Amino acid sequence: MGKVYVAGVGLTKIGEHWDKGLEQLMVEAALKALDDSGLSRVNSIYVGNMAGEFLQEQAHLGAIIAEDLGMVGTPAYRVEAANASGAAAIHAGALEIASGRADAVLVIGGEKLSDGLIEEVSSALLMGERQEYEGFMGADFYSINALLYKLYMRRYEVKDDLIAVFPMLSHKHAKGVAHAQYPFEVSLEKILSSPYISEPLRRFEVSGVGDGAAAIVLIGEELKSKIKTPKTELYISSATDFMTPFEREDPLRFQSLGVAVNKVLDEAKVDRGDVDLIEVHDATSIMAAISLESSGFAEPGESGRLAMRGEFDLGGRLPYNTFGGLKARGNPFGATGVYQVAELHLQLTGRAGKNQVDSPRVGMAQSLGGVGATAIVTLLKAV
Amino acid sequence: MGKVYVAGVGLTKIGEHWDKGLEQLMVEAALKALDDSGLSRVNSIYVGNMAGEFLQEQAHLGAIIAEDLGMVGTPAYRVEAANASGAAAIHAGALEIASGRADAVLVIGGEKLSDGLIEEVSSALLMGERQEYEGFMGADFYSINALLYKLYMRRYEVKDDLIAVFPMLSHKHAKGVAHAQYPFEVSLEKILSSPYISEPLRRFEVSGVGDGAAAIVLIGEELKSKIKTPKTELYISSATDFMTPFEREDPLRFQSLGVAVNKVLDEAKVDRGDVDLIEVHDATSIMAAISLESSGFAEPGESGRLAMRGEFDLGGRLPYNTFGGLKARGNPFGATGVYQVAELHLQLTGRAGKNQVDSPRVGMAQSLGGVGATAIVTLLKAV
Amino acid sequence: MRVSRHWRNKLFRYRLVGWRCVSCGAFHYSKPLVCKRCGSREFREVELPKTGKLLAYTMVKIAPKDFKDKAPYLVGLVELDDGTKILGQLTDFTKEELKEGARVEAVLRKIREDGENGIIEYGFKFRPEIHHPP
Amino acid sequence: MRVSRHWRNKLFRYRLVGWRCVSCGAFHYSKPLVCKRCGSREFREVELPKTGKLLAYTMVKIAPKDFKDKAPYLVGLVELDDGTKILGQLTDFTKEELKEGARVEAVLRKIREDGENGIIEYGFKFRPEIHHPP
Ligand SMILES: [Zn+2]
Ligand SMILES: [Zn+2]
Repeated sequence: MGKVYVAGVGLTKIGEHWDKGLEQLMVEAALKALDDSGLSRVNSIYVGNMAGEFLQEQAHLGAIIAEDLGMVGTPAYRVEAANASGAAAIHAGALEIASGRADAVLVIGGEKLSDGLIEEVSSALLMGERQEYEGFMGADFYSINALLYKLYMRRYEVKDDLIAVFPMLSHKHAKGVAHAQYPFEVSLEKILSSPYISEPLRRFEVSGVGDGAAAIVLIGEELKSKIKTPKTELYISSATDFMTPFEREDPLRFQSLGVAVNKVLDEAKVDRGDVDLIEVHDATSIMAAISLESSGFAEPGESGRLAMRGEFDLGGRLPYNTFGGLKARGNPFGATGVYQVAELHLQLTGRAGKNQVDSPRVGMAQSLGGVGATAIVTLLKAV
Repeated sequence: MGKVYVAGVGLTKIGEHWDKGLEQLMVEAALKALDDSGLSRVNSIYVGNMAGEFLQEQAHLGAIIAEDLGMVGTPAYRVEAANASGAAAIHAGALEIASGRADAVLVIGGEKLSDGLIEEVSSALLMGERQEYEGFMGADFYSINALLYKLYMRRYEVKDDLIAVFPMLSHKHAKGVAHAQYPFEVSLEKILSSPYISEPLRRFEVSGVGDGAAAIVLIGEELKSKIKTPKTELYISSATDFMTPFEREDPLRFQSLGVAVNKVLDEAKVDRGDVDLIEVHDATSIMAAISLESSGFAEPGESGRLAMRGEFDLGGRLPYNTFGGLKARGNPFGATGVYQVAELHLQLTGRAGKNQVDSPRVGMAQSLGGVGATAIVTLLKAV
Repeated sequence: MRVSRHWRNKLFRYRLVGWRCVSCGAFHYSKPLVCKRCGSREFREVELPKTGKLLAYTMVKIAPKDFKDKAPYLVGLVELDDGTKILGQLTDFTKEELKEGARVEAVLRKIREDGENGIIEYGFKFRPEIHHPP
Repeated sequence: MRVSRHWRNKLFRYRLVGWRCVSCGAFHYSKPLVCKRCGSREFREVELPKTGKLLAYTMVKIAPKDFKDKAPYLVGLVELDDGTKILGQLTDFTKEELKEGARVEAVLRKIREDGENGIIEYGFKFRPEIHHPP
């Protein structure tokens, strides 16, 4: 199995792009990534997108984006795994490099949520759960998170501040980030006094509605020696779990994530302690806490206390969501997994600007579909 | 790059399955394929589906199907390329085998069109074209085909009988096929007297609305020597073209298909003349004619005459759509590409029953997304 | 959307009828081909008990489009008397009755209407248990 | 759906305004970043001619849902006077006028209504060319 490298990244600012369509956002990110890599052609294109068929009634984004990039002819597909669609597209692209069949692949994640009304965005998110079960009940993504939040507080005997600390942290790191949707700090008090979206989950504990696209260029061993651009080495693993958290052995543990993290560490021959920074899927505050604990970076019930102690700060033991994570950088569903990996790449190649973590060697990005039914974990190594 | 083999297939009958959901159809096909292969576990699952987010408002089918198969934990994604989604899922699965990362992969294509009203199915099909161009005009899939049909008749100075011969042929081969939606013959006269769906395209020249799922098990070199089930060797290639046929150099030529066919023949080291049978994407009669001509199996404007002469009959030079193709076996969008490859596999392993072609060694399946904007071509070799 | 989609699961939605794996006991709301938990292929039809207790609840404020006109509404995680855990909407609760551990019973209610096609979908919701005379 | 989706392409839909690649001449109805045909990144805004000839036409009988109430309607492939080929609906045609090669002109008409959200979308359609006095 051939090695896989990231050789270029491109990001658009996340926000409400009234003047740009989904396709234009993806093309913008893709051209930036190509420019960053110095390549003008690739063997294949993989598009990560979750809700385009629902919000834009647009399928076939692979061929569309190939055309809009002026790359008619190039093979192109879309990959979907709910909110982990971007990471799933990276997974598929990485396999093509690993197979030796391609030496350069372009992966683009994009989503345009502002084309939908607020209830349509909620419905789009609900498509990641089972329509015939949660969907029929009207048990949306946030209400499932709220139930987990209650179970968590009860079991570990903690208050909401130890969960709401995660959005605070993401906002702290997003401050001044050019591509972030909310590039400013928000105090813990402000988070805890924001209205409930689904009690005990508050509005400032969930990611907002934003449009955006991110792209990365993956290359193989042969091209690696030929192009000069900064590179990182990529490992990626994935696992699934029961769709409904309450049918899992333990609803407060994302088993999919634990499995995928162990697999990727194994493959990369890296210890958990060697991970220098981490991107966590904080679609909600409670998912951040459960993610850190499920993947062995905190003991069960302890993640909030570690966060309070500064362990996940930019200068802490394990810098967390260094450009703001889903909460503050933004969460355009199918794009998010690509943003995470692109941001790790910027960190590991020393191009993270004022958010630069001190000489990191290993970074991890965790992407979740649904409430953890899919977990895809990427590990980047400095080269 | 490792070799890839098909080691099991499973098909459901295509029709209106009022009593089964999309997920159930896919699980049914998948279990049949696993039973056929003798395997009970795979490394990964790939789901091909086009319209689930639109008609069922259901995304995240990878994790859902993993759970419904009793395979919670197994990595699973969905792959989408409009009507070529099933073939795209095979492509992704084959790459994982080729990379050496997996030794067994399950690919499932499924679609449940009868959950939608007739105008919703038309809209679902339209999602494979550009919503902001064709979609805004109301220029649906069939009307684009109708325009090509007119241009074809004018340029080659042929009448509609030389195009309508293709649905006749598909129906002839579907006769008595257990999994076919329309397992009966239809005369050329009957086709040519059916009402227009979009003049000059008639109702009996387009595939109907059906539900169905098909699955195949792909394995690598290592497992190949361990399991006894009949196997074929798989090659797969893909290309894209401009979305709108009228922006292509020649609207009457699917350049994507020509390119993908040449690539796959090259890779498999097979000449066009060595292909013993072919599955063509006859979503419409005119697409069948253009496909055969674009891929070099007929001269431009000549495919209908070859068909009339019996060259594409089961006993002819190049047996065509040997279980009825999209027209008569049925066309559940995202499932179709998997049906095609499963059928080739049955032929090449001598298990095609009364439709058996005489000792074939090489079979080709052509799957198209949109009106040829995506082409994915699979070639199977007997082993 | 056609009515068949709702109709396929109506036994569960109307009467909490589903299939239990003979081998591991896992409950499936829709007739399975294999058990999601253990892979076994043997099931028996069961009607779940209609009463249980509320493990946790929350209120949906920004609802998905099919429930837009219903928001805000309550959703709960319920443990039925046989131990099966299911999600469901809560109805007829007063503020005082609404607490974790409350006894609940399933009742048939309107869940949503499909405005465009005029389909009305019914299904169970949970209300506070009423102690019926023996 | 929000009105912005339609609004983004309104120059094309209302006035046939788009962008032509300076290098290869390819027309793009929506402002491109790179040319779909040649990869160049330089464009100039152009307003396409409003007249041309009908290359082929057909009638849509079973329409997509947004056009359900409009069916049957005519769709044509038109070659504008500068050689640009575009698709569009045909309107105001009599049976006699409807033939390949017919001269057509673009007019602004209602294309569809988004029933749920009350958005009415306008855009060009092609009708038989009327010879306006010079
Ligand atoms: Zn079981
Ligand atoms: Zn150009």
